[in-house]
Amino acid sequence: MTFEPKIVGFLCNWCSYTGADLAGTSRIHYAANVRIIRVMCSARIDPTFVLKALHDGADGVLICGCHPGDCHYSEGNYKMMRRYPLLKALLADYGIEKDRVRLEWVSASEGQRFADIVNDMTERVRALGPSSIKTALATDMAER
Amino acid sequence: MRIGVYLCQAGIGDVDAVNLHSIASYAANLPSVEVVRDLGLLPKVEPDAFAAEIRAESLDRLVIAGDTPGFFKPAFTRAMALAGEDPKEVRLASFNAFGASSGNGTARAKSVLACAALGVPFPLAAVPDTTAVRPGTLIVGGGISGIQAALEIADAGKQVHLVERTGTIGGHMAMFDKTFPTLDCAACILTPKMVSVGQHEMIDLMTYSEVAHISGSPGDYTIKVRKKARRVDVSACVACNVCADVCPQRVTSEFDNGIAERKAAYIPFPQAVPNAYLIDAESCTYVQSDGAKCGVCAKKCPKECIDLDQADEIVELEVGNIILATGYDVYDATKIERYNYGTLPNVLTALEFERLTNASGPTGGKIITKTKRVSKKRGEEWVFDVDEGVPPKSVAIIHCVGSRDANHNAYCSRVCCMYSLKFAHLVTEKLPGAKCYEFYIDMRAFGKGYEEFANRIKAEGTFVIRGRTAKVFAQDGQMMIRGEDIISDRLVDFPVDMVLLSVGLIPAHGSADLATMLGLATDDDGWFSELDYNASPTETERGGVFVAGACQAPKDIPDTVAQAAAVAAGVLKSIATGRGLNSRADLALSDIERRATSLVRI
Amino acid sequence: MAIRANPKLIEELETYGAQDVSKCYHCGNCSATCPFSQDPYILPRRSMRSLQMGLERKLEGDLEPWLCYYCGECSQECPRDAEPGETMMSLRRWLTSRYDFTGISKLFYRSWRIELAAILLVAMLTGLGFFLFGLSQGNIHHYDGVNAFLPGEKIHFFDWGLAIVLLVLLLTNCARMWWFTIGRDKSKRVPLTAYIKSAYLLPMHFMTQMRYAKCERKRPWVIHLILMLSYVTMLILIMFFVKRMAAGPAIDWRVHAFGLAATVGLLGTTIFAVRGRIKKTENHYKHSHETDWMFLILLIVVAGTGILQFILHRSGLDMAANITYVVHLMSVVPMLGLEVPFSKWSHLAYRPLAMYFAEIKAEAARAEARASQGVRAPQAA
Amino acid sequence: MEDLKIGVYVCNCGTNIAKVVDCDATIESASRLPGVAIARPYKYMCSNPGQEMIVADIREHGLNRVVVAACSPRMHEPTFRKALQQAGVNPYFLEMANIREQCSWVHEDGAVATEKAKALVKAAVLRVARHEPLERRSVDMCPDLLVIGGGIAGMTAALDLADAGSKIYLVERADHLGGNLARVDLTAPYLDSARDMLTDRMTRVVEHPNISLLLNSEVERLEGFVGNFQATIATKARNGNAADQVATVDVGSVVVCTGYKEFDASRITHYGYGKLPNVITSFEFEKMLREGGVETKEGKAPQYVAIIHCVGSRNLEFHAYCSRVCCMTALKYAHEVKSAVPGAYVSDIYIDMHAFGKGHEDFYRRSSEVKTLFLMYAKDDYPVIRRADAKDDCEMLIEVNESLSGETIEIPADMVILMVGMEARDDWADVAHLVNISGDKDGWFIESHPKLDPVATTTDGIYIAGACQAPKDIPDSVAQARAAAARILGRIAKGKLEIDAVFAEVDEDKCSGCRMCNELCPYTAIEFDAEKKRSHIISALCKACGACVAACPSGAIAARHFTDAQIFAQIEGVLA
Repeated sequence: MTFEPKIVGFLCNWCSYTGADLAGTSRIHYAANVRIIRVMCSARIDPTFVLKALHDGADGVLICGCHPGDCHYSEGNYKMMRRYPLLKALLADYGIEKDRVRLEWVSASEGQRFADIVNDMTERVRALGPSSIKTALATDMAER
Repeated sequence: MRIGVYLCQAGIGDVDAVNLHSIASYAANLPSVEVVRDLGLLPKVEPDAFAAEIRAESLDRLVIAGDTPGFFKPAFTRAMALAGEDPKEVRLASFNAFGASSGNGTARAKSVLACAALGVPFPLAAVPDTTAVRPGTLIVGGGISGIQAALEIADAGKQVHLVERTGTIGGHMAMFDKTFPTLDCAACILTPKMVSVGQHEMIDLMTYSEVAHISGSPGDYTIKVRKKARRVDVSACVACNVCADVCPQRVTSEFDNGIAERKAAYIPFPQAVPNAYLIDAESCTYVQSDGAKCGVCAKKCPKECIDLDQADEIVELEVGNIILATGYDVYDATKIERYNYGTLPNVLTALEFERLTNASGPTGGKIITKTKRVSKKRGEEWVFDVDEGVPPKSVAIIHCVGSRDANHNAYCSRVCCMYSLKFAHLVTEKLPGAKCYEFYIDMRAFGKGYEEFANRIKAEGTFVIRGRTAKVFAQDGQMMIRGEDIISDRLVDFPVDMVLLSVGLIPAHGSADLATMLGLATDDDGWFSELDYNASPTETERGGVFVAGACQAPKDIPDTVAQAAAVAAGVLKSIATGRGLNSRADLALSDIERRATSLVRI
Repeated sequence: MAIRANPKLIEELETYGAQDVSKCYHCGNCSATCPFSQDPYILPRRSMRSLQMGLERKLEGDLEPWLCYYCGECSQECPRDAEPGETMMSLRRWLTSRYDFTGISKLFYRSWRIELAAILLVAMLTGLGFFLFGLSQGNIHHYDGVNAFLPGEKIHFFDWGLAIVLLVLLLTNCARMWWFTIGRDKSKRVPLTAYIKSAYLLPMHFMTQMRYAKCERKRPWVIHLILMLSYVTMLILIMFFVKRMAAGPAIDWRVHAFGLAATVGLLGTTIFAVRGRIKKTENHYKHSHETDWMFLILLIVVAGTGILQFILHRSGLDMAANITYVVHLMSVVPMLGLEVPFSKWSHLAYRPLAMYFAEIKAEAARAEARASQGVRAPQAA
Repeated sequence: MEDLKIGVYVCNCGTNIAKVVDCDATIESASRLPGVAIARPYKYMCSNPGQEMIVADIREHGLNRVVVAACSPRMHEPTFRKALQQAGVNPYFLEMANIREQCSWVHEDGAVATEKAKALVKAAVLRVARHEPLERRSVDMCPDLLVIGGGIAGMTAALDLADAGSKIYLVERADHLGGNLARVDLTAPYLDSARDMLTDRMTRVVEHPNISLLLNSEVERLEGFVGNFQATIATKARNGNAADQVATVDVGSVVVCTGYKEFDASRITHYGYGKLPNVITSFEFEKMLREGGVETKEGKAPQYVAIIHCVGSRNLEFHAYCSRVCCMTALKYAHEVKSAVPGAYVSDIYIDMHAFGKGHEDFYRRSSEVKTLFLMYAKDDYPVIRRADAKDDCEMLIEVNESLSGETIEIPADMVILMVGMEARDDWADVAHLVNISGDKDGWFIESHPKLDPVATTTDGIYIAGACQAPKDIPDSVAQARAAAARILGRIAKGKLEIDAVFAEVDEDKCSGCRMCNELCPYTAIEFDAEKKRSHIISALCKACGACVAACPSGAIAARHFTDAQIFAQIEGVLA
């Protein structure tokens, strides 16, 4: 049986979540591996959410927000955009493969794009195999 | 005071609406009027000669009266200065500006002239009495202007009846992919508003409905709305698509502007509000066969909410104010033969391209050319086929299609330059390597951030050619375009794979009927006439009737939204005080004369 | 070097018929619609532009107005009703007046009264002259032969005299045209070989008017060709075969067949044009300058009296034929003497010349480009 | 706290969900989750019987939390919240699991989809357990209004609200009303009298009992927040000796209508403005028109008049933007010159003719018909004006690289009118600071959304109208002013200002006073209390984006309804 990764998706309410809904109303099929959590704005996504998800057994984390310039709150997505490299650097220090966390812009009319991103990400994470973070973190905790 | 009245006509508007002879004799009887002269059409007014006349008659106020007397004012002002009189004492009696070009034009023109002779601004004198206003508001048209106006009023806690002709609100904006100049996605900013309208407890949303009859008076209008048989129960439908799945009838989709098909049982687009299907009686087999055939959707509907035998229904509403937000249609490009729209498959209109490039459109936003498909049943046709269609290597965009043209519409449609630039951006962005040409006359990038946007598009590599294309034609199976590149001083004649026609805007079909129902004036092109071009751009001569958005004249989204919100001010003000203005159209000459006389002190 | 604009020129051109040129907002539609528009001669917009700005010297040197046959498609498609076709027509009138060193042409175009007066004066003088000459020299009851009211040889002598005057006038005007369009521009030298190489174009365009056939609608070309051929036929007949034409009573069909055909051609096309101008059937008939009417009326009178005197003569009504003949000459002389060098008919010479010059200039430019390798790279496409 | 009693409802949506997702298995799995008291399927949860079922269950079984697994919350969250409210439960004790748009409609494999649905339901159950009761609150809304600027926009906004009964403080720096429009003779494109238009408005303003007109005045300070501002207004004394008057007024909203100033033409040296006597600006020409003195400095009637467009606009050196009104004004001048000086020749030197509004193109055509000579130049390729020689019949010569002919052309001119563009006022930054809004790189005030909200700003209760937002003509300024009025009217109509229950809060005990969040908030909703050294969120201004919450290094800010605990629970749930 092939490995089915578990991916947590954090989607902003105004563009990306609506775009994911559009994929549904347009009946665009995609991999079932991403489970979506809605936040009001991508700026709300605390790096700890990502760490928490990886800690709790996620094999990947997908973050989606409005395209630059489209933010419902003017520039929340820029804030996410600036946090993202820091987050990636942090994850790299933990030895987490870069493909496991991904930031994408999805608008409310991009149902197909959302589906494509999910499929692509699922494939990439599947190729990486199960995340060893959960066990690593558990060992780490135990040692402390 | 000695006043001279000079009738000067510029020949603008409905010049026969007023009886100049009658106006002249009226003017002669006004107090202090010493001289009345009819100078005719487009008179040559020599300031020096006139200064002599002013001196000879010792006039100290001049009134220029006519359709658009401002054209002659500088000459008279100069004459006054030369004659040593106060140049400020040149008053305009502008018939067109104050609604004397329609209805009882002569009486109105006289009142305008009386005000000018007294030195009182007409709008200050011509204020109708107030009348009690009902709290409800009717909004005709569910595009962005209707939505905006509805939300402004409903958010204030006032009842709104929003009547929309099609099966969903959203209007043209819902069809767009991106909006200029910020390129934000139309759906992202529009759909939340649509959902708000659908869920608002103060908005009575009536889609698939039309205004059938209007009676009553300002503040107290009775509206008959024909709710067309949707044949699907909106409150029960869960938009599951079963009816469309089983429906055997395919027709072209209005929402996709004909570049894709829909079923007879359909939803205009997935995010429609209300999110419910409808049965198009025109193409439904069951309805067309009087119930003899088909009816399969009703049988299969899991919610049993389809009633194919449903009939139209008339609903009566009582409202205090009416907002017209009927928007626009686009110019029929087939009327311009030289572009071969309708003959050459890859000549597309702007709205067709909007759907083509839209991520939720028939091709998922892929810009491709049409493919020929031959079938026994339908013969030869050109369709967008996502699998077989190839992206165009070159795209030409032609501005001013049907606009700024004496042979079609003489006016500028205001939005086409900017949306054409947006198209160029989408083409260069989605098809790197594809060449994109803009053929324009004047690049009208006038709004906030527009000029910067135009600069950006040019920097992105779009060839911007000053000169409107003269012809699109086929030569040896290849589409060709011919135009003059004026700045480079040469003729261009080259092959293109796709041509986009930036079609202009025309008043929405049916708006003339509404104007008739309300006794509302329209301009020569059919756009609703506002009360006062500068001072009152959203009111009309009819009390309690407002205009918002593109139905008054072509307008882009920011301007439409601003105007729609502005309309709400008039409505909310009248509801807040319980009193609204009567129709200025009904004001009698004597009323205005009396008020103007009482205001003379200023 | 900056060129000085002259905002007043546009007013001068109004009298030549260009009423609407200021309306043009330069969308380029007309130039791309025009079947004659082709690099390097882009018309009509460029001429419209020069005219709006009053670039007098540039306009004088332009050949573009002569390359236009007024099919009128530009005017039809013009979004501003700026009448580019009529503007080109007016420019041809204006150029005619500029080529003409006598200044007569300018007088005619700017005042139809002067033109009419001139025509009437010449007609009267001609009539008087011939009548007195006829009365003193011959017998009014006699049409042909030595004792005729107006002896053929004498008339013929007069014909040649007129022809020479005409030729001198035309040639000087043509030379001026050359000077304005080619000679004056010292920066561009046209080699003699180019003149020779393209010389065949002159008779070819003159005889076939083949460029006119490029118009989408062919009828105007056919009409124009018939008119022109009839006219030339008539001219040749009169210049070289007038004796046989006048000799009677036997009909020499080798000559008369041509004569009749030409007369029918002249009358037919003229009547067509008159009807067209009244009913405005064609684009180029929509606007009529006074000189257009003057010319048509003269043509009709010439052709009409010509055929009438022939019929009268053949019917043996010699006296009536003689009087008609005088009337005929009274219209022929002003037509040839005034219309050909100073008015509309001068285009008979200018148009083929312009096409010839245009080709020479283009060829010279091409040669220059080849020499300097300075071919402008296409910007787009 | 009472025991959790969660009701889980799984909607079949006919077969829309049930066809793919095994609803019974989902129910079964949900029923084993902690705190779940009841788990039931229904064919259509959104239908009346579906909602009634929830109400009945709450009443019967004492449910205190509800999870509905159905379609997107964007569709029916309000529906089910209403049902909870009806049953007497706080509406925020609801969570929806989107198992239609984001599950059954996008997956084909039933088993996989069912697993996902179970996880989504679990996430919802875990989340809802951590929900808190939230209440929509309201703050008082003062109906009175402060209008800054007495031009056409300011007067329009003031009149609309005054008519509706609000008290208006109309503050104008100058000693008269009318702003820039008072300098204009006629308006384009219908050549109506600007003076009549202003007289009408000014008379109404002056005579309105609800408008307190403060000329020679400036707003010194603005404090408070939407619905509750205190404005300090200083009025200059009429005579030099007396002290300025300072007053403080309470207002609920502020409309900023400070307009524009004209570009300083002397900055473009090519035009010789200030050096050549007969090179004048559009406003100087406007004055000539008002006074009937269209003549050169030498007192002669100009035979040649040239108009140059885009002076200071549409170029790289000064302003990249288009000033929007100058083209039409220039066309107006073409007509006016011909009227004032019959026989004059007018040249109009432009880049692109922006005749876009109602009646504009027709006006442009008429300008052509009166034989205005239009000459086109390219951006940044300025025409150059020089004195003419003695032999010339004109005062000046303008050299233009004319684009429509490709020639370099010299135009005679006796008078040159420079169409100066619009510029933000010099003190725009002070005004922006005063009312806590921002300006763009050109100094135009930034609206809340360029398309859908052109009148509001990022500071709630502060509105902008007219040319201070961007260059604008009269009808557009009037429309925008009225739009601002409408927004304020709508809020006044309700008496109170409703605040969404979802917003962020600072836990003062945890706040370290680092002020990191202060600058982050796009709505300037976060204030710093210098005394307590703590930040504080004005809930009336918060729009709940959560940017500050994620950024707070002390974890002191909580986003109501999107707390860390709730999202952590959701993460646990989806990964089950």
